[in-house]
Amino acid sequence: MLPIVDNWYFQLGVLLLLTGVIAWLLFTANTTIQHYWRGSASLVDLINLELPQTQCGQCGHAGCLPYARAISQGEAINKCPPGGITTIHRLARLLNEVDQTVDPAHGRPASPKLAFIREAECIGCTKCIQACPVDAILGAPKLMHTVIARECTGCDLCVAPCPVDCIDIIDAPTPVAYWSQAC
Amino acid sequence: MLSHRVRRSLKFGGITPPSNKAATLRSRIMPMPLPARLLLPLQQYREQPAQPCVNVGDRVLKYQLIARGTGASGLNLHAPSSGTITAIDLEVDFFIKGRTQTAIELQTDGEDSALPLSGMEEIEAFEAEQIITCVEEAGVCGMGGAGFPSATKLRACLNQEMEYLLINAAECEPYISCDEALLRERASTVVRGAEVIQRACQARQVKIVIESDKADAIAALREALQASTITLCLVSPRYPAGEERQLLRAATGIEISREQLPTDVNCLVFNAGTAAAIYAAVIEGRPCISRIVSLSGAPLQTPKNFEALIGTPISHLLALCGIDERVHVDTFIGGSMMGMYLPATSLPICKTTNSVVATDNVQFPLPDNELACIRCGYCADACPENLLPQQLLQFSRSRAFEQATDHGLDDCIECGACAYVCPSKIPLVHYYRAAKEEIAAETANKRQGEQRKQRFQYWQYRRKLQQEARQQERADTGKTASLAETNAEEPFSREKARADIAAAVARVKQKREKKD
Amino acid sequence: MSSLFSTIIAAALVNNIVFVHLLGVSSLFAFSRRLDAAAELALLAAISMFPALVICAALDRLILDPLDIRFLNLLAFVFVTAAIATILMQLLSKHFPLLARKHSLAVAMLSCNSVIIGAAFMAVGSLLSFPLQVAYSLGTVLGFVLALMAFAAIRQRCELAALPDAMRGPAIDLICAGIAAMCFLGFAGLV
Amino acid sequence: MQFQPRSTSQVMLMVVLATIPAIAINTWFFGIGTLLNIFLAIAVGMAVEASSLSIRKLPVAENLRDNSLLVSALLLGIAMPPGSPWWLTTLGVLFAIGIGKHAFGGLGQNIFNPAMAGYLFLLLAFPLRMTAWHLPEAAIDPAAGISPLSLGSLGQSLRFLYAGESVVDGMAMATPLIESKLASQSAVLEAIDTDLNIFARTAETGWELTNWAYLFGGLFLLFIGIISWHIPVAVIATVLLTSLLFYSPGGASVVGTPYLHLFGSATMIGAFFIATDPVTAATSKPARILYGIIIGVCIYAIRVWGSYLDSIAIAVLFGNFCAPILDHYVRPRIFGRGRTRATHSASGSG
Repeated sequence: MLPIVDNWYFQLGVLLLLTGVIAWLLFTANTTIQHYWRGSASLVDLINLELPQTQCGQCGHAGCLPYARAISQGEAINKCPPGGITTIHRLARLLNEVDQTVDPAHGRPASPKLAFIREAECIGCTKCIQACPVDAILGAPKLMHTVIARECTGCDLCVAPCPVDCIDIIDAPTPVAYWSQAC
Repeated sequence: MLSHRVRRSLKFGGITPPSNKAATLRSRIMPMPLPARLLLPLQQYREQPAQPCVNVGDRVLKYQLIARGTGASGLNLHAPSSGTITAIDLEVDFFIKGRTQTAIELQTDGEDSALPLSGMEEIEAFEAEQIITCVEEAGVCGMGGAGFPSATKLRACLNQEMEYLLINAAECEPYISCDEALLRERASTVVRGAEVIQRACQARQVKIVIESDKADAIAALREALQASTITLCLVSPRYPAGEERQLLRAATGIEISREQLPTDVNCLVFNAGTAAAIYAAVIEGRPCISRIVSLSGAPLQTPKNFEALIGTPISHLLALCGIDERVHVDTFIGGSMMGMYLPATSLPICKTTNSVVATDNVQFPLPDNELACIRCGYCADACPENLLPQQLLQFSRSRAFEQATDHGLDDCIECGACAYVCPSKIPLVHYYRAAKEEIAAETANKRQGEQRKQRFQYWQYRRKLQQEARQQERADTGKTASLAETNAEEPFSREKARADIAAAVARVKQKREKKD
Repeated sequence: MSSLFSTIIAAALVNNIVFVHLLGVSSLFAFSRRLDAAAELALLAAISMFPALVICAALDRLILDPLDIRFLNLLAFVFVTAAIATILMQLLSKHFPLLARKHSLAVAMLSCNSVIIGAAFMAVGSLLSFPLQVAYSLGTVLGFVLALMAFAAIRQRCELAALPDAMRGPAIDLICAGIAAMCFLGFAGLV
Repeated sequence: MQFQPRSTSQVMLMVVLATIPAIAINTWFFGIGTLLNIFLAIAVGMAVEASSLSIRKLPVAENLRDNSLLVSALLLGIAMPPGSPWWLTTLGVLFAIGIGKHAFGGLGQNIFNPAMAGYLFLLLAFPLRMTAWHLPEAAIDPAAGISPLSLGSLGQSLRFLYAGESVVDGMAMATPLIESKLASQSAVLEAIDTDLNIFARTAETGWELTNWAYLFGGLFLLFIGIISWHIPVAVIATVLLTSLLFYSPGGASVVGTPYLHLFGSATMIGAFFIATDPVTAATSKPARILYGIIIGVCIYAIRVWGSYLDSIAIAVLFGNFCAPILDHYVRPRIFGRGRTRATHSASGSG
């Protein structure tokens, strides 16, 4: 080996260079250090952002925010059937957990649903309006009600309160996917 | 003055596919015999469709307004010829199956009787606002393919100090030659059009950007530009030189990102065809009822450029070129790189249709089976956006959308250069489009989730208010209600509710019976 | 092993703690699922490992050796590493709750994992002078960071590849690790 | 550089074609051994590939036609020492194609260069065999009157192939670089070296010419646009620079001259044919340059200071090991990003 390699300054230079490269690598990986510097409330927010906000309660919590809070305390991430695999995947990415399937104890993931009121049978009792957590049902006492399809989450919380069973849960229409077809 | 430096058209990548324009350019721009039927889609741009202002059975004259644009960037539609309206709400499967559009149908009478036209001869006497109104009335939109309403574009830069106005004549895609033909034969209209736009937007410099291999068009332009302040800017012929942002960089050196518009850096880019249409609209007062369309492809005996009326069925034009149906397989509009296959040739020419290509089995053989990606990186060398298509492909195919977005999938302009050079014959752009579609759906879902969250929070807030109000009320009246009643979150009992309702229904029935 | 530079190379590549000494293979497989997470963990590991190793070496040199109680070194090293990991975890959950939630298991595991204890033993047992022991520790950490991040990137690529179903998951990870280990063996004798 | 759309199988075929002159020169100097190895490797490789494909229920003929196997097997065949027994090559190909390629999902999916993985596997498992270059007498002793390409030499090569070490006529001989290293390390070997001096001259010329042929083959690939310049230039420049940096004419001869490093061993084939394997290399241009530098440094370091003699395989595999992470962190600047407002008069009032 050459004497230059044994030179202290040479070694120091190479070391600095090496440390610089490693630091740069780590830093690009963690450019979002700032993103982590947050109070515990925002951890809940970050989790809540990934939940589908159907407020259906299938996870056993009263809405998505309480479930997010529970996840931040260490609860399993696979209790959200409406979100399905997509939500679990995103949560797993966020929290560095293993990708998993939906816990069947909390229901099965299904295609997006929509509540539909058979308007001829509706008696205008407003019970479903009170039950709807996202205000997606329109109507007034003793007048026919209807579901605002764009706002409905398909959570089926309105089905049980209906005294005349005039609410159906139907499949939400899927948007036309043109490019996603196999070529 | 005559010697021009040829600028490098692309900073990164690009390809030089065979241009396939010579056959079409052999003949001059031809007028077109009137078709018996014109089909005018109301939605020429992505915005809201125009509102028809004629009724079925009305007789309309050429140049007459038949649908008025709505919304901020609406586009007026004029009758391209005289005749009778036979339908105003025809549903047409337009380019993409399942996405229908409404169209007006016009039965031509062959007389072609027109409304009188009045244009402004001296543009110096007019204000920018007047010119823009004129353009808006004429329903001019971008003729290059995107079809953005020109008046909206001009109006957006009214209060801005514009540096550059670029006229895009760099028709880089194979098979498209309408702008080249236009410049070759009517260079002065493009130049006058550019002057009109300059008058409207007050740009300091005007450049006509053209690929250096279009010799005839450049010669014609030089002649037309002799007494003008407008300069000519030659760029090397390379695909996709005509893309707006690439063109902007080649002509001015300014790079903008995918999210930005040229107006953000005080530049304005218009297509040569648009400039000619604006000239016609302002100087001659003629609304946008026709455009130049190049027809090409091996099945055509005499490929040529037509001055085609908007709404002409494509099959009419194909027949005029002597199409050989025995070898004709498919038809697409646009160039061979970014074009779109047509579901049927009965579809009409739109304001954005610059080219129609009939394909055969020789020039457009069925795609080979795609092989595995060997990450050779030829696509990265060809990408004008300097992306890594091989990485994007892997991410798109295995649905790793976060990584795809991270690697700049949104910056992909879908020019198809990567798929062109791919040794494994992978249709990369197809995968990108599929991934983009799914990402868009996911984003929409997330936005919806956000909305739902807000509504839910408001609902919770309202419930809390109600509860508080009720408690307040109770405290005021001093009543001590039973525990079951005060509890607002009383568990819902189906039986009880049913009994209540049954009682109510019985009461109503009784009332009715009493009445009877 | 006379110079700083060659000590670091020796520790990082030739005696790579994961691929040559096969220490901390469990951490490698458990925490390299995703590259971004692995990068964060690598940072955390570097933050906890380097001081732990240096403190262990110092402890050995200043207390254990003079008192001739070297037989207690395992106990002492475990105590030091566990203390450092606990402090790190406390700080994390206070200031970086998301990081803490993501890497709680990893940091806990690192605290008394073979990576850190084994590295401490190797640094102490390498008969180097103290500055060189520090350099050796640095090299070990660099080697671990390199192994973790590169392996995470490889796994990420494997996950996206069109693997045969039988090979997906642990099978291909083991094959990759095996070939990587072969490759590190090739560095033998470099210093 | 013009882009002509070409197919994957053509690309692979071009790579094979570009190695032919070098293989011819190699055969001219060292006899038919390498050629036999190559044919054996390709034949076994075809069988392994076909059976792997059929196990995975993929169309066999269609996938064989992409010629990728040809390149992998060819590289492994070239890397095998001539005169190694048939089972050694077979084992190497089995590892290379079966585990190095098809376990990862076949063409385009593998992380590590299959040929080099197979080679390194053999090198670690059979270190002696893989470093001993058995050459037929004719190649060593041109004075003996039989040319390396004669029938007698062919027969000897075949005997090596069949029986391996049991043939005692062969002479152990490695590349000049390795020789110079061994020579300086061991007095015993030095004695052998002086004994073999006259033959070594021939062999050195052979190696030198082979390397020049690989260089020209690589330049041909560059010229027709099959490979990009980034990796070969980075590898060669790094090897050149490091060997210049550590070269001391007056000092010990351990490290060898820069010329010896570039043309005395497998540097050229490594730089142009092995490191440029696009599947396992880093994929963006800046990442490719870094990748080349990593490989170059490893080549030099292992050659000079490491205990293994042939460093290309290790260096390339280490490069492969680092490639995914390079791909992730080193990306080119996307058009229009990061330089939104160019230094231009137009970026005035907004």
